[in-house]
Amino acid sequence: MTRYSAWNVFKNGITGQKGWDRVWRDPQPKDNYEIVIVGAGLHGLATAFYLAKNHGIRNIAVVEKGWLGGGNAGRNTTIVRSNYMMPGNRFFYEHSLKLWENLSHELNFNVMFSQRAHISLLHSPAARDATARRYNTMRLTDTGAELWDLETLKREVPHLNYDNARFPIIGAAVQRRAGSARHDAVAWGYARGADQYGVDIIQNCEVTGVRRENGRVTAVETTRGDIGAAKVGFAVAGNTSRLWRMAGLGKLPIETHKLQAFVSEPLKPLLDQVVVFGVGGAHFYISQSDKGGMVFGGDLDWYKSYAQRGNLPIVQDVAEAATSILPCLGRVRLLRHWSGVMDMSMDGSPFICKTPVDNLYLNAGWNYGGFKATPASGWYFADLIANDRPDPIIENFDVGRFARGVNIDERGAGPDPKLHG
Amino acid sequence: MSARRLPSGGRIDRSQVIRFTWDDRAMSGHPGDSLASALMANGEQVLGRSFKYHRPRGVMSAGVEESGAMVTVGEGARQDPNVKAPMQELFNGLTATGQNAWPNVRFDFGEVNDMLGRFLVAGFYYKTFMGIPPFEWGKGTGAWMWYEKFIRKAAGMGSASREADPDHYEHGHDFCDLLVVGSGPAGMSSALAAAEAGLDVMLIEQDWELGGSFLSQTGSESKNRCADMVASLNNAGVRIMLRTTAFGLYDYGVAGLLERVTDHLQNPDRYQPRQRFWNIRAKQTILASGALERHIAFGNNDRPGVMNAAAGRAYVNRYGVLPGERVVVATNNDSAYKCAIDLACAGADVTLLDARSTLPGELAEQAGEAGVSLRTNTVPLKAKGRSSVNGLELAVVSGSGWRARGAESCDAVLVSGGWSPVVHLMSHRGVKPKWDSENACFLAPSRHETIQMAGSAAGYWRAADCELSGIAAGSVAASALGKKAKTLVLPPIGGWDLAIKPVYEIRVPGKKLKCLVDPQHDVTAEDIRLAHREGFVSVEHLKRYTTLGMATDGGKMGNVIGLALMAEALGREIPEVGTTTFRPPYTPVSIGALRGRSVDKHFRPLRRTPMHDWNLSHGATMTMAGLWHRPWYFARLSETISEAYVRETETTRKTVGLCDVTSLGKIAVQGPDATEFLNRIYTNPFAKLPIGKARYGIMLRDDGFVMDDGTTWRLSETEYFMTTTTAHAGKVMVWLEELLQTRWQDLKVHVTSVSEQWAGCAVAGPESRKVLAACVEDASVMDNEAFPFMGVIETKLQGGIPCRIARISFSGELAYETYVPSDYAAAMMDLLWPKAEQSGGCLYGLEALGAMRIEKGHVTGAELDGRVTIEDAGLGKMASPKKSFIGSALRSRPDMTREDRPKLVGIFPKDRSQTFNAGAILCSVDQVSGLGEGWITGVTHSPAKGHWIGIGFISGGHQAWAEKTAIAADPVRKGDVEVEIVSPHMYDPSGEKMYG
Amino acid sequence: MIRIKCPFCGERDHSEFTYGGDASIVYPALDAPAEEWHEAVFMRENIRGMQTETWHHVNGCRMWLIVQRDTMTHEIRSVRPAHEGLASVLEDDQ
Amino acid sequence: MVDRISALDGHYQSGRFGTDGDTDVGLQLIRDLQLQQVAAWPDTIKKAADAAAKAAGADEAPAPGKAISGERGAILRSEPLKWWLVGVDSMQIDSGQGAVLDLSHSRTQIRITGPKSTTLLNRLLPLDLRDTNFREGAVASSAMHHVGVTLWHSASGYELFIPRGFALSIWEILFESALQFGVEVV
Repeated sequence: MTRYSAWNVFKNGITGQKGWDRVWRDPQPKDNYEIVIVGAGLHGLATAFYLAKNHGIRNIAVVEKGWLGGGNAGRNTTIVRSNYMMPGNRFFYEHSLKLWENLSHELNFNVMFSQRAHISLLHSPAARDATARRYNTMRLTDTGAELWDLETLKREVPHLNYDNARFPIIGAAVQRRAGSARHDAVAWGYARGADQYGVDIIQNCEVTGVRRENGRVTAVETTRGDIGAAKVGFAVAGNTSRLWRMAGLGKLPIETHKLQAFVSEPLKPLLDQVVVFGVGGAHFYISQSDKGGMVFGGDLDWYKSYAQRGNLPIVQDVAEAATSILPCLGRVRLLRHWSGVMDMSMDGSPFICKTPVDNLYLNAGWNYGGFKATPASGWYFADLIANDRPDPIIENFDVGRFARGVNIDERGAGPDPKLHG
Repeated sequence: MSARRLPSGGRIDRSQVIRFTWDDRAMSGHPGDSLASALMANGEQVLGRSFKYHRPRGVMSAGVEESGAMVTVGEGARQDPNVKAPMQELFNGLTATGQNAWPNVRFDFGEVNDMLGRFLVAGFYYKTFMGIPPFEWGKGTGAWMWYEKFIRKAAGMGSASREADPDHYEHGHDFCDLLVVGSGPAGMSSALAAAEAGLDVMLIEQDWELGGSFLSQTGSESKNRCADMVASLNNAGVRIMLRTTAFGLYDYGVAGLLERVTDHLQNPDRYQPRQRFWNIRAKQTILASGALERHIAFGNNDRPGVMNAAAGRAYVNRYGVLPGERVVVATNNDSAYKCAIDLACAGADVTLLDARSTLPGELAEQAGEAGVSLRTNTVPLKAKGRSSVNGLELAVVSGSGWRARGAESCDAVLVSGGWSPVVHLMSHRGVKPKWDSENACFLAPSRHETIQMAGSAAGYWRAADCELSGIAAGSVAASALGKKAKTLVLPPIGGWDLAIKPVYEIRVPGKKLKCLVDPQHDVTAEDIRLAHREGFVSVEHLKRYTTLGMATDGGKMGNVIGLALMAEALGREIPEVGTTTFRPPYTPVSIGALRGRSVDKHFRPLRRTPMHDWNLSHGATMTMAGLWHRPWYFARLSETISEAYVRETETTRKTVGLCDVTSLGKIAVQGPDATEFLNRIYTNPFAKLPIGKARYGIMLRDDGFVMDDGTTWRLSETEYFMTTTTAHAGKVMVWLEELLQTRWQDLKVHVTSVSEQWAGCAVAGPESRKVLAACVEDASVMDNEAFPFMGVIETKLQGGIPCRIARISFSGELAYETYVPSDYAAAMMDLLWPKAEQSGGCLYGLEALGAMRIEKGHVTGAELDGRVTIEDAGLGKMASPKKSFIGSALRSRPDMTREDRPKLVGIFPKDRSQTFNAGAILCSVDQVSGLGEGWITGVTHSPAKGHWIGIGFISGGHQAWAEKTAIAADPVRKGDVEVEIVSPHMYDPSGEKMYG
Repeated sequence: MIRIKCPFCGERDHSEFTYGGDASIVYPALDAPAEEWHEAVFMRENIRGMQTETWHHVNGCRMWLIVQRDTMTHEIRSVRPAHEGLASVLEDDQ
Repeated sequence: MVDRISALDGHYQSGRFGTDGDTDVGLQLIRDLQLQQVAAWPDTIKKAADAAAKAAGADEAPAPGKAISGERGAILRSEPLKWWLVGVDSMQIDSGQGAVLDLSHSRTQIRITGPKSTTLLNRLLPLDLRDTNFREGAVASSAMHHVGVTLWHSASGYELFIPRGFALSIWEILFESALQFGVEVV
């Protein structure tokens, strides 16, 4: 396998780009694997990678109904941050951020993680105090976090709406180590990394059934034949409930909703940071990609949907929010908007857990937040599958937390999935 | 290219001159010109630079697919980057500049990238820039972020202004029976057919003229035909919108349109919006959106002077601009013949290369008559020249491929590689386009009954067939809506004399060529093959890896070629490779238009209390509370906010204070079952609340956590007046409606929001009774015995103002809340305030209100954050053990009843002179790290205590911390402060003042 | 835009409404055990296809509606008032 | 009795504004709204309807989406079980048959007239106001700029009822939108 490096880029430039290998193989599925991961999205691929790397397991298949990275991997606004405060979430997302920081080196694939700072705008003293609790918690758990006053914010981001905002900006909460990454590259990097360890990534292979015998899963039935497995992990955000039913397992505390994402025409650098705000019932986040497009988004479409198509009310809402904080965006043109389906859970928090079936494991319920969670999700899911027990960090990432009354809801929005956007 | 303006012909008005500037140079054109045609007429060749390689680019098309002439229009705050010059109508005073180049597009240092092109192939950046070269040493993101700065500067196309956009925009809503998109022969005929059958029709055209392909035809026949149809459309009452793009098709026949209202005007009426975003709800939709011509990937096929054949024809016939004197037209289908003929007739020396081995008889004859020289089996191989074309190397058929043979001297190359019907809007609806190999194009079969394709968008190439298909579609739409319409037999799709020969790329052995597939993103044929070698073979991977089709033309120019090349590399057919899904918008839409008027102060409506102006005229400084503005404090003279609220608190506790509390939610609960209803939604009993009494209540959510709190007043046997918090007013109202309409349908209860009907003023402090007694018509109603704590009366203020008063207290003082119908709010304040002033009282705002409630240990939204149980909030005794209520089942889950849960407490600084902040984390002294033991939700200076106090939560509550010191850790602001944990009831815990 | 045929107001944009949730849930009696409430409050079928759901016409007649809608295509099969008494009232009005 | 002060007082200026030429829109604040809400139970709807009709001096109460003008006032069917009596200052009903609520101060009424009044409203309201659909006597509730409003097509023009707290904000945006048509504020 040709290593990715400036040297090899140079060499291939001279020699006509002939020296590059396939980034991943296109293997035929074998009859049996030690572990089958369903879903070659970011989390499934990362799980396979860490199973191989951290736990030395090589006999793994990742099966994917379409093309790898074709779900929410390709439909998100690429924000990476760890500004969570609830027990469990705090350390999980921090671990994720640490993995992000060295991910390009670890994968030998430039995922373009840029720690360009994540700036949450503040509009009232009450909001500042509520946010301070979160950012103080971050500081007390060894994560850099800052509250900026208005002067600092104006210096750092001079062209926000400081003059005519309906909700005047009074400052910002900032995580400098947060930022954005190139979403497709993350999928491809993990796929390449896993493939190099011998993991079979099997695309165009839809799971049509889950075979169970004696309380264990024995195989997944696919459009490319049955694939036997000693252990099976589900990582199919958006379609978790359907797969869960295939495994004969009833209901989950999940609803599938869709979220739109937006990108503008490419522009010369206009915004160096990730800027986020939520006030007056609006919710909005924006950054600029390396290609120059403004990448932004807002709320869910507010109704349950499996359709990967958005509707206009949210387009309108997001445009309102965009120009309300960056008034210069009025003349900037929207190039594309599209939508992805996601598992919205009852408390806005994920599941990485064992299931009622002994050798079946669940990774689901990522709500909005799946992209930033990718490395840690793969890391802890791999650990769970390999060792058949959850790491203490993720002990409340189970479905049973609702019966226990454990609340790790960062928003306090209550058991209504659409409110956890 | 040596384009020139023809002395006559076209649809421009040579009698008038339009002056504009290009890169600070004065130029002129005529009404009817696009910026592109005017620039060509002025002899400009290099109009842009490509995204990555900074290759010189000229006009490549006459429409939305433009990938060369991307310019910046306007300046200062009105700078508009990435404008496609063919789509910009010329107007007096227009200023346009080149972009993505330094110092300018004609001479650009960035062009060095073109020489490094062999290194800068698709996806090279994934393989390097991670660490220190050459072997990517290092850790972390530092190296990447260093490189990234330069990459970002190089990327992007035009620059957006950083100034606020000074223009305004608006929305529009409309409804129709039939929406027709596109006004070519098919669109006009379908609109006409439907309108004549009695439908209410809207016809949408992105151009500034109706006619579509009619506009680039010659001859009076088509001109007259077009004019006749326009006249008929007007007669038939068709609603026509010009300069309007249907950019997206959404669920239920809803179309998003962008109307460019003033973008073509020098001095627009200042009351007109710049653009309008329309939501159109149509019962039927016909997409007569036309087809776009494809190019062919040959060497340097992006040089200025290479353009689409149909564009060449448009420039000659519509704009009176001859693209070149010696023109090579290269085609693989019939359509380019008309172009060749029209150019030859206009005086150009034209050679037509047809990739096919035979010529289309009649067309070839006409071409020959017009003086066009014709060659079969010949294709372009490589354009010569750099900033303009000065020749073309040719290739001829050789077996199944090509070999180089000869060259032509020329100054323009017009290419037709076939046509791509515009199926984008159908694709928005989830219809997968299907490859039609006979016509070498993707077609979108009409799957939705309410959406039809017509004309060339449906694959009809002849104008007459397009008209027929339009009439047929219009008739189908009319029939579907119950109108009488004839049914037509449609001709077969296609319609060329001689079949197209699919040609996507010209390669000859042993010759290295730069063949652009997606010129806007500099995606080359080699990039496609590299993606294939590396395994990015799925079309979606191909798109993302090479960025094919992701530029501002949305792949209109290059997608099909890219797919064809991938199919070839895979040894498969195009249908097996498939195509990506088109996403809206069809063409880019300004964010300003999408937001309409909802910006700046109109981002969200401002909600004002009826005392808003009264408060302001009495010195209020306002603050936000949701959409409301509420008085924050009433500063006197030079008081700071702290001085003001401390004074307001002290005055209120000593004498009396008035506070606007209108923003609290108010709900009328009426009906024979109202009592039972309240008893189910509140945790505490309501069954025995007497008429004329109020009760504080707490509502839980289904999951047992606290939802909201407030007082509910019993006005009669069957009527209650409920108050909610400001923040949750809407949510509670919806919740009550849900319960009544879905779960408890047997209850006869109506809920109606009366938040807007009643204006409220809190009158608090020892003198409050006296003040109110002086304001009511009958002072005796205010007697202590007649009107005890939690009593409610309905009476009149002086002047006959009806009012309802409850003796309730958020401040902990003797206090009342007084409500009057909203239009009397100012009158109420004018009554109360002089009396309060006489008693030495004050007006107070949210800050003082907060101070008093913290002293008292009353909870608000800062405490009730959706994760708090009723016990956490110290209100456990409010939960009746004798009845079931919403949330009573799930509030007893194990983790919610843990002893060590954080509970509501009061907080004093150990050193009473110190302050601390809300948002600080409470930690034990020996461990000021980790997640802490609790947190602080509210802090105030307490005049009653003479020092700062706080309210918050800590594990186990104040009993568990009785003798211990805690640390209020606030590293993001001021660091650590030692604190004592006390009971949350820090002021008058026995409530003597309230009851007094 | 989804267009919802409100039995009182006629066909309107979905932006006038708020989505409620799964209408197939039968909420247990207030004094039912926590397990039943857990099932109703937290667990979902999450149907891909035709599902029965509630919508609230919050910026219209404020009726809670039972809607049968395909969660894949957004196609609506039926709309009726959630409250049976309202349903009969509106039938009489026709 | 003291005078009522409307939500627009202090901000409402009559005169002609906007683009030169025709004046195609008229805007008028209708002061001192009298608005009684009558709510019925499903099994008493006919009786409550009769009581409402009687209070307004009309022959009958209107069906969904409709208004009927009587001698003393107009009745608007606002919700499935609710009517609004506009111009009626009070009414009584037995609590077994329904409930009455005074909402006179809860809404601000603006009248919109002129040849472009429909066009203006459709810049902000997603309602089908074409003649075929929303003739005189029609009533609908919808949202305008995030705010729930009720629109009645009366004999005088369009009557727009806006929640009082939002009235000034909606007025501003309505007025700004109307400038392009030439507007007379009465």
